[in-house]
Amino acid sequence: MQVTEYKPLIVAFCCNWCSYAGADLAGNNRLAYPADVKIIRVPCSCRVNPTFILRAFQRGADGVIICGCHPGDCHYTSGNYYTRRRMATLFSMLDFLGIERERTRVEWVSAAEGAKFAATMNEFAQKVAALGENKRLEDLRCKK
Amino acid sequence: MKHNNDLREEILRMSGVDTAKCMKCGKCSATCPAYDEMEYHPHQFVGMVEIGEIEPLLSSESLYKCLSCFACVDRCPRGVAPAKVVEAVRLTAIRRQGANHMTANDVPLILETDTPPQLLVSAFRKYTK
Amino acid sequence: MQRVGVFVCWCGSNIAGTVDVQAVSEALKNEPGVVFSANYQYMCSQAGQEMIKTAVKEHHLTGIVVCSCSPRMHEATFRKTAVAAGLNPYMVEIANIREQCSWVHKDVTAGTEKAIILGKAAIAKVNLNTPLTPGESPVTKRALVIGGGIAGIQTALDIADAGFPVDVVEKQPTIGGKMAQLDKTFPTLDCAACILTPKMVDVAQNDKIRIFSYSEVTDVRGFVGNFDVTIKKKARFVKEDVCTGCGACVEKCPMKKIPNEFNLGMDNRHAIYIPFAQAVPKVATIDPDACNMLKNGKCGICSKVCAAGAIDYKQKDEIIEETYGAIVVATGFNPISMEKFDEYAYSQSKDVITSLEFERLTNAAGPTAGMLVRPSDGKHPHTLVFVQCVGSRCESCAEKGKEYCSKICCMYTAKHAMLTRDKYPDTEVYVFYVDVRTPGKNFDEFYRRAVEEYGVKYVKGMVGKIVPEGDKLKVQASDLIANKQLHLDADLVVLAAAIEPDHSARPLATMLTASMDTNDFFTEAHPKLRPVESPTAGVFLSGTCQGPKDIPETVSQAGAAASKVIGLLVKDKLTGNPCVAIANELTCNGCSSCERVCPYGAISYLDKEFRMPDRTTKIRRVASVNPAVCQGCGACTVACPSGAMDLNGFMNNQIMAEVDAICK
Amino acid sequence: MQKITREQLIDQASELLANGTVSTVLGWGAGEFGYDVTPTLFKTAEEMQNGFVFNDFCGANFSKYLVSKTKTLEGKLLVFLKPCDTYSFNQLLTEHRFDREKVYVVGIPCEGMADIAKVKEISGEGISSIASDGDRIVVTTLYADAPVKIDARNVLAERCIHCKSKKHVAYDTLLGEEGDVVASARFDEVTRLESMTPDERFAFWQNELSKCIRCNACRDACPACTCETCVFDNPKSGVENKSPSNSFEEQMFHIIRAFHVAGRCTDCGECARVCPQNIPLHLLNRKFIKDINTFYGEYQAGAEVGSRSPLTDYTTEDLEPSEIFVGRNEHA
Repeated sequence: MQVTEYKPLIVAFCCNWCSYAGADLAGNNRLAYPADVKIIRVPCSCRVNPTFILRAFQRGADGVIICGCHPGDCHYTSGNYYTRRRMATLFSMLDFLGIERERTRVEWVSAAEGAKFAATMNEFAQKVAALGENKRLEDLRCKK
Repeated sequence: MKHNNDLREEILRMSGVDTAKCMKCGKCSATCPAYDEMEYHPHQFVGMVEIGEIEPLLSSESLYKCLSCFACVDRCPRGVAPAKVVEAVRLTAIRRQGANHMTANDVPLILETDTPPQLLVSAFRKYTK
Repeated sequence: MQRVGVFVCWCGSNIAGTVDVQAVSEALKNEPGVVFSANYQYMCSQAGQEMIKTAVKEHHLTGIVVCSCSPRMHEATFRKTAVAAGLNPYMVEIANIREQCSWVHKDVTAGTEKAIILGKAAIAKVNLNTPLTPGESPVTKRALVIGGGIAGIQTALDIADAGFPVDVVEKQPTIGGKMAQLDKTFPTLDCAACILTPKMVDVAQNDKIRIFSYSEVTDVRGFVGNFDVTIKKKARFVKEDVCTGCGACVEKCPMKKIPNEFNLGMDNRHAIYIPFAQAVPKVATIDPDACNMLKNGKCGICSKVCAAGAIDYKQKDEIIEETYGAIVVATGFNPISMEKFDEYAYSQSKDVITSLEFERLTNAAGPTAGMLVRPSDGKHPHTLVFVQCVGSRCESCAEKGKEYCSKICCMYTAKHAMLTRDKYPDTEVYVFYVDVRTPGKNFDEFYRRAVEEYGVKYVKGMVGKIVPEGDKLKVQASDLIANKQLHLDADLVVLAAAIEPDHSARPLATMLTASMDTNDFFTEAHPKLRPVESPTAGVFLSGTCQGPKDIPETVSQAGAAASKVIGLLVKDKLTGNPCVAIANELTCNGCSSCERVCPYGAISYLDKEFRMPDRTTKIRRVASVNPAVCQGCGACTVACPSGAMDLNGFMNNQIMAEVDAICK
Repeated sequence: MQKITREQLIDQASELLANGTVSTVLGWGAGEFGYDVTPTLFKTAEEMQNGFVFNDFCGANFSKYLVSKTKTLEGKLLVFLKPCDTYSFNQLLTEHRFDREKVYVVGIPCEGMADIAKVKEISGEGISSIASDGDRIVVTTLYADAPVKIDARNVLAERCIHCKSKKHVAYDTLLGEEGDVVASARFDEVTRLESMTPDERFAFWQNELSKCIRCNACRDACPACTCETCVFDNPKSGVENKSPSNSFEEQMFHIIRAFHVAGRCTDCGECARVCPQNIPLHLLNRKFIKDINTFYGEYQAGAEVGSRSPLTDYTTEDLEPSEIFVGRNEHA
């Protein structure tokens, strides 16, 4: 482990019914993941407005991950299907602007998948740490 | 019990058939007009390829008894396409022999006015590759 | 400005072991709005809750932040505490510093730091909280059952039994559904009519139940507790309350070559008809497409012979509007069309029939008075072939079959085969099967009896083709066990056709905003735990509209649906979830984006008059959310381009405040 | 270069004004210079004779004006719509933004409009007069001795070079002949950017967006941006900002703007046309359109009234966000 490794700030939006419960289960099972991950509870992944994601980056987040119920398991039957389309198009746009792909992610985590939640967070945090500080989203306008 | 996994994979790839979809209803064999001529029947082709027991099929005359009428493909409720499996096994046998049994040049010689074109096409499909 | 109290829980050592709780409560003391901050060993204990209540009183708190375990664990507890202290329960926010902090991080410094940040986020949110009050809506104590088959009948009887009025809407002239067409029922072989018709009479005689036969639901508005339903009662040209069902009109009607739907076209009925002897209501109906009087004004015989004077050629469709607290869907099934299965020659030979046609053919009240004869020539069949899974479990042929197992065919085919052998020992009966699926009480025993006691020949394999030749049907099939191709000369072939939901189900689902699967079966709210509720509140599912079912299963589901309806109707008021979407009329464009993504149909539009700054008025289309229907997912909030749609409890500014607090 | 003439349009409008079908005409009026044609309301044939303009600079898409104008006018409003404008027209109807009954649409054919920036590149600044002469544009400038004649095809606006449709998807009367939806290379530039490395793309957009002066012209001209109150003007939206206080807010504006119209944008190109800084904003919209077409099947907003935007729709088999880059042709 590198001593100088960058400690990223990661915002995780978790839907109340599956992923937030999955995160709780990771806790119950004491499955560790970096403290850099901070969870915000939303009723459904479809509540996550792209503005929230941009806002997080604006305020200094290095990575944003959205977690919801698996497709087909949404508590509200179809919310995560909208999430899937919105995030696919948003992420593609961010990539189009030259923003690193690894800074954004959508993962489906059920209430039973505590291990998956921890593993996902570990992996995501590692990738974001490797990218270092989020500069591009802040710097896009300033011509060097 | 899988006998010959490589060969099995190859036949599945060549035929594009997913034998795991078969629900073993036997409608292919029920519909087959060449059934009585065959030592191994359409459903057996699917079943035997599925378990990798392919050598007996390769050495069987059944390969050449299939008329390629595709009735089994049409009727299969699961979209398994047994005729394509037969076709792929046949291809494997022909490739091993290293030669085509028929070339395009042979066709005019056997062409007769009352030969159904479908027969020619299926014969050509069967003996070429 | 809010006056916020922060309460940091140690949870024994669960939190305090990895998080410096003292440091957390100290750090949060200086956050905006915080006027009190403390920590305690067990916040959820009696003493901990007392501490909160005291602090609310002493420091005049308006908001509470508890840094403790998951809100999924104790949010409800602390909301109750808030209420006890005189606060609105929705003025409480939880920072999850156990499951999502102390339990997953080992380093005290990092854990403490994160706990402080999570606390700050909760404080930022609670600063923007507003008191929320759940909406209440009254419950209309009347239920609607759509479909009058055995599912609808049982549901209606059970609801009425509990004392609530029920209306049953049936699109046919009589209730009874498919079960009324059946001969005997497995596995006990009691006759369908003997067990069904008494129930039909019960329905007719129950003063809590109204039957709208020959009627359709044309519109559904409203929501759980208050559905406004429009029912079209089609003109039957016979006064229902006057007709005695004597049948004199039917006897005298000169138009007698109309294919009889009840017998699946195997015989004819008159232009004026009563579907069957035990019909409920037992009232004649005139088929407007067949009646000469209605078509060109010539005839009028039925009117002349009707002693009761019930015939009314001028009758019009009647529109009924009624309000219901709950709706039960019981629209049932139909066998799929066999037209596309060319290999089975269904369209070519009259002697290839479906299983439902076989039921009519063996029914004592059927077209042959129960004599099993060939439809083509009336001769007694000697060799019968039953083909199972016709169109069921059919993956490749979506245009003609169904991917699912129709579930009931194995048992009724065993029944048909057994009854044939029982009544006509001179017959040879073959059943071609893919698998025999007979789970259920006394089901497998029944199937084995058909084989072992009645000598039905079960052949593992499918029929490949059937060719009519002379007066025989040449059947070519597989016997997979013997590894042979069989060639049989059959006299009668019976196809076990797959079943599909009734075609009226799809438009009905749209009206109810109830969801369906790709096969048009209604989806249940939860496949295991809420099997008789649809995801749309107040809409319940009974019978085969939800999936293939046999009679015992249908009846038990019908009872279950009824009990759910009763559970709803006994309530005087429904209390909603206050965390619902709200539309800001001033910024709403009326563009319908939110309506399109709402899974519950909770959003409607109204044209509203706005007074403009220049004193003119402007009428604009604006969204309005029905809080009784909205479940609070928030899909609409993101679909809204103008940001006019927001979600109580998870407002845009609240979530952004959390983001800011975390990212600061 | 236009096949239809100013006189034909005036005749058509005069007739409809005379017989009372419409009370007002929304058309192009002369601006300060010959090329800065301005949307104008005309009440009479006479007013039109005096002030109505139709030339190669009549690019403005009028559909957006219908939202506000139909609310206040008595009687029907006649509007001239080019093929591309009719898509916006339908999209606004889909969103219930105005009453169809209050509008009379005269569909007019379009041969493509000129881009004044391209004209100036050839003629130089100081244009004192500009006129169409057949296929040519004749420009007189303060600094040149003789008028400059420019082939109109060489100064076509970018959006017209990649015209997606000559077909009117809505009209009450159509002047000229009906065209077809045409195959265009409008996504080529998006594809070119996609094939760059992320660093190159970042540099490209950094360069382009750094020009933005946040004048809001792109938003104000966009027919999809008809919100009663724009989120950027609404203090309660959380993203309000009239002028950017830092660099991030700038791109946030452009990403949110593009996302807000994603699935509703008809690719009319007004945003790029009106941008005083010539930022290729249409590329952001086209990126969304191209992605939507690739991910969820071809969709043209406004092609029909009442169609469901792909972002308010779904199928259970949709692509996962993690799969969007799989197989994309580029340097990773």
